[in-house]
Amino acid sequence: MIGLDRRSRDILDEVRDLGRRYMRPIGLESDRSGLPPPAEHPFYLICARRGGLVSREVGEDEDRTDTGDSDDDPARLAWKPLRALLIGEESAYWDRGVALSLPGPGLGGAALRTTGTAEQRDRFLSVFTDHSRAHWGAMAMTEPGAGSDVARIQTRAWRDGDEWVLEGSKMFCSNGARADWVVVWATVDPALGRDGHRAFVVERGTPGFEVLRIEHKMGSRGYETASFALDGVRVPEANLLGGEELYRSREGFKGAMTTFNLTRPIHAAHGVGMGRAAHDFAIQFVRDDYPPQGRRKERALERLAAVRRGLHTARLICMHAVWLASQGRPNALEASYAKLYTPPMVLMAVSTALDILGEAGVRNDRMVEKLYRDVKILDIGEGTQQVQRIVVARRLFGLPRDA
Amino acid sequence: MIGLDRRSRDILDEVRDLGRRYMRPIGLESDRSGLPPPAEHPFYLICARRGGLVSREVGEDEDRTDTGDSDDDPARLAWKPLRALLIGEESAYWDRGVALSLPGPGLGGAALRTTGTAEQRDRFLSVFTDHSRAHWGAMAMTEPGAGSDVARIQTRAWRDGDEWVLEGSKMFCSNGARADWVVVWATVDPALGRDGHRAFVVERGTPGFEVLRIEHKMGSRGYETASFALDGVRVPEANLLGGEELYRSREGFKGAMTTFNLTRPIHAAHGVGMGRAAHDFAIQFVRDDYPPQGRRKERALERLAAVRRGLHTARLICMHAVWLASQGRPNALEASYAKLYTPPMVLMAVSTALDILGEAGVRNDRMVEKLYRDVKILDIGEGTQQVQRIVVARRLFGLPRDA
Amino acid sequence: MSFALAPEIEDLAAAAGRLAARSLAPGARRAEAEGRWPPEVVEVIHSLALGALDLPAVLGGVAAGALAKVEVLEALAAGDAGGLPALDQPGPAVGAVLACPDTAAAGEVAAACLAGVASCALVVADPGFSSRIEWAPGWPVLRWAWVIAGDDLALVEVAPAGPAPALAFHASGSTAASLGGAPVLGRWRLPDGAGVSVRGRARLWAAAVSLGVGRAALEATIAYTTERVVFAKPVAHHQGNAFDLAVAATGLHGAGLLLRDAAARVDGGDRDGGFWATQAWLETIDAVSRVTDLGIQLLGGHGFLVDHLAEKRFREARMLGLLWGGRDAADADVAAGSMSVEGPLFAETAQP
Amino acid sequence: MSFALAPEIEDLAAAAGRLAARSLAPGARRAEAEGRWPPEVVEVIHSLALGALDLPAVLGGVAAGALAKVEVLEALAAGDAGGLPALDQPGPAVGAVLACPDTAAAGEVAAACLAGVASCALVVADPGFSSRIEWAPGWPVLRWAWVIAGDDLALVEVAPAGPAPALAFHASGSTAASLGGAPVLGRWRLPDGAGVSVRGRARLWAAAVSLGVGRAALEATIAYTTERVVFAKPVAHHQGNAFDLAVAATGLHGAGLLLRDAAARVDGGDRDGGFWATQAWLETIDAVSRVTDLGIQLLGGHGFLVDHLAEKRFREARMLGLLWGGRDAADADVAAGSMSVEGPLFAETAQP
Repeated sequence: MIGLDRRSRDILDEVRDLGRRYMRPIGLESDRSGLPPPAEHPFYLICARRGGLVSREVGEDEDRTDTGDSDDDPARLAWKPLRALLIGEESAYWDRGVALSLPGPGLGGAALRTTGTAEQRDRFLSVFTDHSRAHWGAMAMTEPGAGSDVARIQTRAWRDGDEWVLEGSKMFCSNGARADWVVVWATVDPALGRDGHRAFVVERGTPGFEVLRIEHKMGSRGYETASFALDGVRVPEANLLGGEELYRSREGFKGAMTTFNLTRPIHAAHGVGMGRAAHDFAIQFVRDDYPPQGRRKERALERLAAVRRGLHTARLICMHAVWLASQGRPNALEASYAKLYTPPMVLMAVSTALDILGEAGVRNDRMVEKLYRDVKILDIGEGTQQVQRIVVARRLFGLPRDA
Repeated sequence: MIGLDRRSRDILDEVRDLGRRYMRPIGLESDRSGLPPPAEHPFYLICARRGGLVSREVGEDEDRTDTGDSDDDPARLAWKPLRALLIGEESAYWDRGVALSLPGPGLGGAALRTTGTAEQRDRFLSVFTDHSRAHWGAMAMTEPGAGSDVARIQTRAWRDGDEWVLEGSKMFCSNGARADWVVVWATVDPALGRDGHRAFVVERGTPGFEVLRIEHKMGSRGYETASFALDGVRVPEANLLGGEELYRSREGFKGAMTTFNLTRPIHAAHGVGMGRAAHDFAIQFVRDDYPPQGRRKERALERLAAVRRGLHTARLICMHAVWLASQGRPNALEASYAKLYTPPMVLMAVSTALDILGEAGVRNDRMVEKLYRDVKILDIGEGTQQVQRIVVARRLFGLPRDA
Repeated sequence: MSFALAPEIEDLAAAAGRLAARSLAPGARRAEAEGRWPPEVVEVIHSLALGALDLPAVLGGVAAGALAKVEVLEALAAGDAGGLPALDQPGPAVGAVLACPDTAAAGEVAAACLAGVASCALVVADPGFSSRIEWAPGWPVLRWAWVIAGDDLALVEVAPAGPAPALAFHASGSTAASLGGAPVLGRWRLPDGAGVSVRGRARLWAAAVSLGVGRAALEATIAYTTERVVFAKPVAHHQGNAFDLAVAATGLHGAGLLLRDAAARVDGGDRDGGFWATQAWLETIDAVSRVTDLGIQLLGGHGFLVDHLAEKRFREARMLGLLWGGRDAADADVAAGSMSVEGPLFAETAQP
Repeated sequence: MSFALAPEIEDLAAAAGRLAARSLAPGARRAEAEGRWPPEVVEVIHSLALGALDLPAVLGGVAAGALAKVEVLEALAAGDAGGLPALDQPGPAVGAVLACPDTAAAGEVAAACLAGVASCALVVADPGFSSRIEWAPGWPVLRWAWVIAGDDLALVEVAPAGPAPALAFHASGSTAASLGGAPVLGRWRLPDGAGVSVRGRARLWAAAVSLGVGRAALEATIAYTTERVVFAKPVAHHQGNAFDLAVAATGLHGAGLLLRDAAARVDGGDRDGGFWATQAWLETIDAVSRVTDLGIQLLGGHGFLVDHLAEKRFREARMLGLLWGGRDAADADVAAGSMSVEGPLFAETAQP
């Protein structure tokens, strides 16, 4: 049976409190203005001072490779990625956009921890020990011409003396404009496919690194989605992620991919949170606005029960995938199950909530309308539904790469 | 607006009468016994005497290439394939299996009319002017090792003097064991793919033509599905369908395929009839067995309304595809729409009817249980759902053949 | 019987299609930002006599019928649906105008609507819900509400209560209004079953606009996915995507036929026209939701950006499923008809 | 927290799996034709104490719990589900046996069931429906019916009224029975909400059997479609088919986790165990229906023949969605719980 320990409950209470007080209102404001909260927003400072959303001990920085923790009781250790998952779900309940905008090293941090050298980890992650103001890291993989097909990235990297030069452009980089540094993926030769990939840490202010724009999105406006150009950007040799050695084998690219085995279920868990928010709003609407008896109410409750079923199933799939990882067991298939099952189900959940609100649902000032615009991106980020189907088929019955 | 002329209404009344008196009871009996009605069944003789199910003028023999009809008023002529469609729907309402078992040249007749020489049409179709007893024709394409992938048939044909020799085996041949003749597809060289295909009319009793068995099926037991072996079967040169000339171009194979532009919507219309049967049974069950008010009834009626919507949409798609053909306009895409939309929708319709019957639905003696077993084959015959998706994608946006 | 449209309807639809491509589509995003279509577009659409198409001459209309209206709306919506709720008046409320026994009152409303000086809203009410207008177009000024509850019709004078920004149709502006305490200009008990006809006309309207949005979405998705290459071939030529597109296209095709059939029934005076219009709405809303969802999905991250129209169509498709009573009222209407409405071609044959 | 099963449950399930593969699967079609499992199979399944697994010692059970029972049923059903309704007694009615306040009566029923000399049926009644047993296993002889309507439980003595051939589970035989005029051995008003627990146990049973059927169907489909070549590659390696299989597998995976979670809740004394068992049933029935449908579809014409087990699994999956009140009763139970049942991990957070 799935239950929570005391510590996890406390953490969730903390997230809930912050969500209610800050994340939800900030998210609604961002939705109205169309702009992410400014990097100087006081809430980010609050988070920075705490060293994360909830505490130093747990948070998005944490994954199972982070064994430097003083807490080495295996039973408690197994909880840590699960807590990250639950924090993700609960934060997204209040506002997923704002949750994604929270200070921290982000996906770039995951790449650094997985494939960076000790020197690089120290150099780029130490900035997050500065609690006097908010800091961000970011990762830039996607390009205007290559979404799911990451092997086709066109940003070029070449050596020039003891520097690397980067030329190209990137899109869909979360928190990319406010980040202290961005892990940028480039290729030394597009003809080599994934074998030609290299990752570099590019620091803000490096000449030629130019933010082109902050995207205007249908929803999920609480975080910054940046496009930028790399116009002859020069980075020192020491910023090649993992050092030259790493790229002799194919582990370079795979390194980045393995981080997805935790990020996919956590991303999916955001959906569970958003679906819960829509569900709760609709339940409250039925309580307040529906006639106390009759067909409409019965029907609404049946449909909400189906939403609840889907959400709890999704949550179990996500938790199971993360639990496997916490046991040191392979979870690539299960992580894709989580990411494949959840987003369409959550879209259905939010859409059902809209049906239950009826005409009232069309309005901006009822939160479900915003959730409907927010939620669709879940099925695209961290590998589209189509990519997940391919992964599942590959793992289950050996779908060839060129099928 | 879709409406019927007087003549069509009369025809449907006739089908309905025969359906109620014969087809439904015979179908139920076949389902119980697991065997198709014997070829000597009196109902077949009734049909033979009438020259078809409803009259000489209309029936399954008819398609738009059949211009030898005395009735050459274009407005009335346009009705003829539509009537065939409606007859198909109404027959299947009473029992699709029995409808498929009705005497006549069947799909083999379509192949003969499309690609046969005048001599062949005369020789093999004239048997159907004998109204003293029932006659069948059949077509055999599918093989144990090649279903949808008809290009891969393995039955070999080679010349030996002025004869052809056939060697191989066939499956899923409707009415194949009782047919006077079967149009058999074979290949002169499997390496040639479709270019190697040849069709032959093989008469019953030809040495080496051996019925292996009548298949045992989950449902649709009212017609015979035969497997047979071709063990050095010799047919005269004159039985090569269309003559040698036909196969110099690729039209040989394509000839058979073009017959599908009418058979697909008619096959789909069978589904509409079966779905209607389930719908009507469930409506009657709600009338008789449900409490007159309350949630269950409301819910059942909502679900039945959705069934009705799907069935009427399917019917319109089928009719539209056939109407296009009656206007001499291309309809390959629309025929596939009909075949793609209808079977899954009809499975849903029958399944919904089962839900409405609840526990009562599990029993053999309530017809919906039989319909549930009958209906699934609709999504496989005349091109599976998967094949239809390919056809639609090819026509709509040029999906390549090897995709 | 025929699936062909009358030539005059084909001509009308073709003209609307040209107008949509030339005048509506290019300015769709600007109109969304400004909350209205520009005056020159409004003028050219008035030249189509949009609002008058499905009104009889006695009410100032041109009596082209429901089918003509559906075809024109669909063609326009394929260019930009954003301003249609505002510009097409009485539009979705046409059924109430036609059903209103007080022809003088109906005539006054129709005249103001056709002149473009005021608008009216249709409110599909439910005994258990408080009556308010959650959203209506912001221009021309909202002056009346037709309230339909079952077979009871009322005409109410309303005052707009400020903007009500919504999921889509920003080019129509927005307003909310309360019906509590508003002056009631008339109340009528319509003949049995007439309520579903009134609601059915709004659903025909929504289905036609939705279908136009869906057709445009399918076309744009096919254009994008046959162009853009991933994993060595166009997105659409990956069989998994091709399958999804094929199913989506099939659904749209079926919805279009059902909608046309329903509109023709309404024009033919079929007493079950409202039932079939409701069925067409349900089928269309589902089909277009799938198409517009897929439209974003196959564009990937780009689908989420306002740079493409995919996200706009996704929002429009959803909003059309919520207005005028939404799915609850529609399901209730078809459920109510499911025992009484006869089969469309011939009476459903009873069990032996 | 952990997703791991207790080792003793793993061992039980593994034993059941071996038995299923060795003794059940090979004879599935013969058992179907003969209307029963052969005596040697019955004997070896009795050695698993199947019926006793989820009964407490006081009723002659071995108190292994609902989760153990679910795992064993799933493993057996993957071999052949056909005889399980007959052989597992009191099986789906276990919730009624446990809830019955008259422990002597419950004990008598349980003893006869465990001894294999008589069987009992669970009837999920609805005030508007006449009470009859449409279908029950044909062996051992049907002697009792537990009738649950809301929170009212009755124990009725019934006499079998002849065979009632059905969609599936032919290896269990069949019987119908009328409840009209049958002697009522007891009537009890159970505590509020206890009715859904009684129904929930039948749904856990059906979901477990269904999941076993679904897993076997997925496995067989993958085996067939990765072997059989069409259009130059294995059926499963056409991306369109691969996508459908991936989605079907995902649904099955989710249903399995939900089912295990629900069973563990029942064992843990969760007062909402019946609600979650019902949710698990709904999720599983849908997931397994999709898998077994696809199982026929991807086999093509072969799927329709009795030569493969695909058609048998398709029928079993559907029948498990109809018994014990079917979807109507299940939806009503979850709807009733949707305002009162708390979130499974933490209370749903209220709106600010």
